[in-house]
Amino acid sequence: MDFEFSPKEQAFRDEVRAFIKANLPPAKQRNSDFLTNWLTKVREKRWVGFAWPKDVGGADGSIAEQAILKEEMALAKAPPLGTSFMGLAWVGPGIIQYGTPEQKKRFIPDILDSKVSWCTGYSEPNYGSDLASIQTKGVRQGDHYVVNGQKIWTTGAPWADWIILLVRTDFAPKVKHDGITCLLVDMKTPGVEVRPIENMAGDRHFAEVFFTDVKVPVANRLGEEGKGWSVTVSALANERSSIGEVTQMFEKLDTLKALVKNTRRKGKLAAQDSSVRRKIAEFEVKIAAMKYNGLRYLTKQLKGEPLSSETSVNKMHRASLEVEMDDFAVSLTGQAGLELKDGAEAVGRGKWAKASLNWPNVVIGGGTPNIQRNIIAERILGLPKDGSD
Amino acid sequence: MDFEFSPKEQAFRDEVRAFIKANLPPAKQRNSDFLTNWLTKVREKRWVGFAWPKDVGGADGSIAEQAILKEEMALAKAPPLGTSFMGLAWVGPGIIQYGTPEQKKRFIPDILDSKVSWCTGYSEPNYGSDLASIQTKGVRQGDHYVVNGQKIWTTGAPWADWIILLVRTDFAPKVKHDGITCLLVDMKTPGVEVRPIENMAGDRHFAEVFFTDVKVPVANRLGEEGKGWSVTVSALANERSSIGEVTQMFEKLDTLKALVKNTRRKGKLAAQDSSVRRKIAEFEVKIAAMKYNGLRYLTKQLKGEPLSSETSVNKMHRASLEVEMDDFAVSLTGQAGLELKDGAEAVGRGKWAKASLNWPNVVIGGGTPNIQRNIIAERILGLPKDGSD
Amino acid sequence: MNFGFTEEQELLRDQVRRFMQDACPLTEVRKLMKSATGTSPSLWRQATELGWLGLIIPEGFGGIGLKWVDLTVVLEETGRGLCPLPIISQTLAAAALLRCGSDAQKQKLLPTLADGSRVGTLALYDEPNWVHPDAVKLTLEGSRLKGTKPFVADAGAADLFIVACRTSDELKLAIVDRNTSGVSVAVQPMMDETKRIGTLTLDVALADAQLMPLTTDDLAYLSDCGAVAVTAESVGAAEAALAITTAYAKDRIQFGSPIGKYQGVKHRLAEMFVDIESFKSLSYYAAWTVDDAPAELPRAASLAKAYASDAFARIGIDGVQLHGAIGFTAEYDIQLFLKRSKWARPMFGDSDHHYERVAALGGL
Amino acid sequence: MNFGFTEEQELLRDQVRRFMQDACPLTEVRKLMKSATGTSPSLWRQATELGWLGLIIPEGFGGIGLKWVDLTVVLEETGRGLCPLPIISQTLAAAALLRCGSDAQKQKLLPTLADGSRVGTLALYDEPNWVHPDAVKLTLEGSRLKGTKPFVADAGAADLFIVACRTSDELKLAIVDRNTSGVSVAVQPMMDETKRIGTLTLDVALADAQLMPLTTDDLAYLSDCGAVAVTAESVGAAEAALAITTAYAKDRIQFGSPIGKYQGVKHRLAEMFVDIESFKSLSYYAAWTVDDAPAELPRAASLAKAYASDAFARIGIDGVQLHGAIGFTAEYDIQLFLKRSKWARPMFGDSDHHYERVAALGGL
Repeated sequence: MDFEFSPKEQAFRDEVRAFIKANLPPAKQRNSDFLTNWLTKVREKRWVGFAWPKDVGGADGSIAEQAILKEEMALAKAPPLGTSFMGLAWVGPGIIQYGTPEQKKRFIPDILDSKVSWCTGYSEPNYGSDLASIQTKGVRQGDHYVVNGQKIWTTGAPWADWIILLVRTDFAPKVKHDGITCLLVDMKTPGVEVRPIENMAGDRHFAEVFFTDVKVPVANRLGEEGKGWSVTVSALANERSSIGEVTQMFEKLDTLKALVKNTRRKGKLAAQDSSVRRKIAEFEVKIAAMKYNGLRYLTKQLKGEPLSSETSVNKMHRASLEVEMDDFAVSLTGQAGLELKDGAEAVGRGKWAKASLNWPNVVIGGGTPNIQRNIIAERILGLPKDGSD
Repeated sequence: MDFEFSPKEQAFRDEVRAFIKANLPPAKQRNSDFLTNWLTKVREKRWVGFAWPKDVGGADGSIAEQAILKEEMALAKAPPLGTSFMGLAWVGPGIIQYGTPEQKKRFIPDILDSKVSWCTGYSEPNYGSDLASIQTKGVRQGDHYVVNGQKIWTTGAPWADWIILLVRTDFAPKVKHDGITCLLVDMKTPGVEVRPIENMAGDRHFAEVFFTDVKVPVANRLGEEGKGWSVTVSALANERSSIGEVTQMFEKLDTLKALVKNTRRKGKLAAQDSSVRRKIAEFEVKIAAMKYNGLRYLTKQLKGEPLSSETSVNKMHRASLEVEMDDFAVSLTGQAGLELKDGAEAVGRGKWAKASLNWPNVVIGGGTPNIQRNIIAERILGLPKDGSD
Repeated sequence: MNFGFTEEQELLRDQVRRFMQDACPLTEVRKLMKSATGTSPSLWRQATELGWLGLIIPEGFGGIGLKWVDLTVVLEETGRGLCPLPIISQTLAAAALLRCGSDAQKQKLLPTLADGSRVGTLALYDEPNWVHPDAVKLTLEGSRLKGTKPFVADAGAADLFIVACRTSDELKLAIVDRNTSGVSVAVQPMMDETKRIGTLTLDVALADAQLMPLTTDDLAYLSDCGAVAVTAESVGAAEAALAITTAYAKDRIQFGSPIGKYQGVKHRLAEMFVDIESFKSLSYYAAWTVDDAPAELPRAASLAKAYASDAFARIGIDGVQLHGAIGFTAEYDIQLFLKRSKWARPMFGDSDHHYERVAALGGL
Repeated sequence: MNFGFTEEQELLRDQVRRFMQDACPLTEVRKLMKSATGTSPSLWRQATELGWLGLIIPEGFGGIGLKWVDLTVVLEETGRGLCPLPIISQTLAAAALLRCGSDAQKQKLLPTLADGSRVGTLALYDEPNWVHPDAVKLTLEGSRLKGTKPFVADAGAADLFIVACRTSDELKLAIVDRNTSGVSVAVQPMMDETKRIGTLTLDVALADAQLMPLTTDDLAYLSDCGAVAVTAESVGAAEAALAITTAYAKDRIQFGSPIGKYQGVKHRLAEMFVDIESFKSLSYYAAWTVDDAPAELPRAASLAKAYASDAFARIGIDGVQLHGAIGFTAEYDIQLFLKRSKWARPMFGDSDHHYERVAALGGL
């Protein structure tokens, strides 16, 4: 057991640190020029799509180097390495694995260069976490598919240029998961309508997307017709170690510590209240557990062992921490903690109040805690299925 | 809304208090003579089987008076009003409702006089909480039933004189719950064998009871043949307000407060540690909630409204309090809290350690918390059954 | 012994329910959330005519002369529908006058609260999460009250502010009219838009008639009344959150059955029921002590608020979570109850405050 | 970067597992629970021959010279089977000598611990639930050690006691031989019969060779080593409790299906898995810091023990509860794990102690 990295990996870490030192100004001085500049520079380094094969423009970075890059960037609070988040997370890997040479040539560079942003059209009304029951229809007509139907909870749809879409092309497949096809669709295609959904925090990250006789060239089909399921699953299965997330959680913990050190409550400093200290320590222990869980799973990957559902463990920790840390911050300061941005007594300019309403996907999205519990109980502990997943 | 009792009820309370004052010496002076004497006196008062009809030897006490009697006796830490616990709780009411005149004459007085102790043979191996699936066989032969089979978790069996037994007399009933018959069996009957079960605290309250060709006179059948189910259900449904229990919980809380006031931990008095104070206060709030829940349900009864499954609410509180209060006491004092009776540093002569292993039925028996949750979810909230009850 | 409601009280409950269904459904509440004052004159008039504003004000002062138990019935039902009318503030203003006011002050002001012509509110503490005499900071120098009073409930609608302040050696309640020069009100943007708070900026000279003595017992009494009122609203709101979530769990089909069939969902709903039943009982007891056993009020109020604060907050969060993504949208009502639960949690003492008080009153 | 075990360590694990299955199954453990010393000479001999007793003792002193990470492998597996052998005490006695002993003391005693001819134990605190220098009360007057030392681990089997005591101005470790006049041991009846503690009554004169200096850093270090060792055993024991309960949930049919089909059961089991995975990772990290990053040991040990103490205790209770009545019987094994969890909870600091320490070390 050791936490040392190989000389090669250490050298890479030094390279990343040097780059950050040279190119990352303090947060205050980061204007839009800086960002464009930054994106170009990290692109030149091939740190965007770092894990992707060289031939498509990646760097074929090792798992250890990926972890190092993530960790250093997170530690430096660096801006993202690319702005096409879904493109980098889901679409790129999918195209690399299943795409035609033309599709790779056409789509990958724009993702790496942050020129085109993507969203993912999986969920549908009434079929939240049940992807296999997709109803949106795709009918082949000559060299096009004509798409009709509706998607929902499509994150990023309000500003996305393209969408990776699952449609049903066969309503009577022999195998349950067959008959679904994966299409790459230009959001500007006639018949695509986006209706943003406002969440309880007043934001509009996600949307309903309606498709009415939308014509999609067959050339934009990803993978074989009827095999869209496997395309998606392998994309979703594209699990990475949670090193980056953990670093962010530790940062959040630090801001929380700063808050309790500067909050007077019940006549004394919150940081001196033993129940407050206990709560913060509980957060720290959980986050530390996520860190060392993550390192154990990373080690498995490094040894070439497949990651089973263990990643659900950290997902469950994150889901509870994401809700509890903000809620705790809000609860510390009574009504002041509930004042929004411009409130006279607002705490942290309302950021905690806002965050306490802005739950990430890990809490509310597909893989909610109850689903993670089932995954662990059934796939790891081997308990019988109850049909709820 | 008022907590006043009627003059008649108030008078009854005064009578009980006066009686206690006159007849209940301090705990130290309570020897076995006292107990015999006490049992006779409360019997004369007709406070044993207080709620039972006058003609069988009860006092036909009103629900309010029952509550008053329970509360005053609990407050005075008085010994039980009778030692035939199961007889008073289940068997008596069952016989009163379903018994023949002969059965009433034969069994009820002995229960009221604490002469005969009873146990209840319901659970069987593999059918813990699933009473309807009883396998113990009762075959009618002339004026007898011949009983073969096994019961388990029979509380009090090691010292009981009689057992109220559920046997299956029809293995192919039209209705699921039919075919079960209720028999009253003398434990001294040939073929009855008791094997005490040791629990994790080292006690032997309950036992397995084996029946091999046990002959039971038809005269000892309670209710009609095949209708034993309704006999039991109405006995089990024989819910009472939890006034007495709550008083006991408050007493336990007091002993816990005394403990933390006399325990030094981490260099200071436990009672000064805010996390300890918080924990004790949480217990107090829960017990108070049980008290006022109980009074609301008692009020419903007084108004003649039927008690639905609300009593599950207090059962759930009690189940968690019974485990958590003892466990908390044990956790306060490290290894000392884990020393048993004669340990040199044992806390409270090991009573907390023992209690933390001696969970009552409400935790471990038929109506475990998960079953209570289902009862509430299905019978009160109307959620669909999942088949687990 | 009767720990239930009288027939009259059940009739009152039906009356409030009908009002909420007909005049103030959640669609109406959502409109008021976006309005300037956060409340509605016409609803206010109806509430007045129904007598709810003067419920605890003696008949001699133009009220109905009922008890806090009756008020609990009203608040439980208005809370159930997230009614934004400032009934709690109106009542606490009245309670302050009844407890601390001179006969003249009562004669002058209580009738205007009972008939709804004034909207009153009570502002006690300058610190956001501290229920303690030292948390009253605003100072009165001679007759001049100068400074700000933050966290004033229903500041948007109120025109009669009863404000706690301190002189060098004692606490006072100042009666401040919104429409006097030197008084300005800034309503603050809040998470729960059905509960407006505001900051009062003051620079006024007060006549003796505008001042009431305030002992620390009075302060504790008024805070306890506030805790009782907030808990009563929370009972109704929590029951509504449970009802909405239960209905969703019955309707929402996933993987072939209603999600309410799975114990992961149904057991959590059962636990919500257990909690609500429990702080409901404690809330009734606390309300009863206000008029019938004042000596028991401090402990009773703390028992109820300690349980309700955290349980309702948990119910708000889990209610949204059990809905999945849909519960998270502004369009769905369940999230309004989450926001209400976050508002209610610290009001007149959070669970830390009340549990510690239970411990202290319990001899620790 | 490799946060896993080496091939050698995996082989060691297999070796311990085989030993536990063949030589020390729970049937054997139950026998030893009832025996006088609570342990068995033949098992002790085997453990010696396998080198586990001298695992962390340098080869120069007759040991194997491995690290705490290797020890963790052994303890995880012995913990899984509730092995009553005093391996932790033996190791802590060795750790005390290595940290505080003179070369002569090491030369004299470490080999006897490595070859199992002596059974050592370390007794630090006189207060049952306080990990702090002030909790060392036993006093040394001149060369005379007179008084009692309570809560001595494995007192039934040990014959070499290393006992913390204090002079007027400093802390010391006294090396006490069981077989000297003036030393008597009273084993106490404990809930967990696989972990005997005893009270040492002392009235002995000590030669300088029997004393070692003990700084507060040494005291903290040895307590942290203890916390690491107890947590390692707890990982194995908790995994066994989960395995037993999971197997039961699969087999136990009620109302027509295995109870493990219902989320009320399966979700609780999943949460147990999440907790065990988590304090396992923290336990590995803590063990690694002992030898490779001593500066991180205090925080690492507290992270691990804080999580493990409460999580294992919860697992012990729920493991029994999920079994229903059968789990509650002495005959069933699951209750043995509940008792072990209650033993482990306070050892070398309960969660209150370690969470507070995490807060302090974290800058609060």
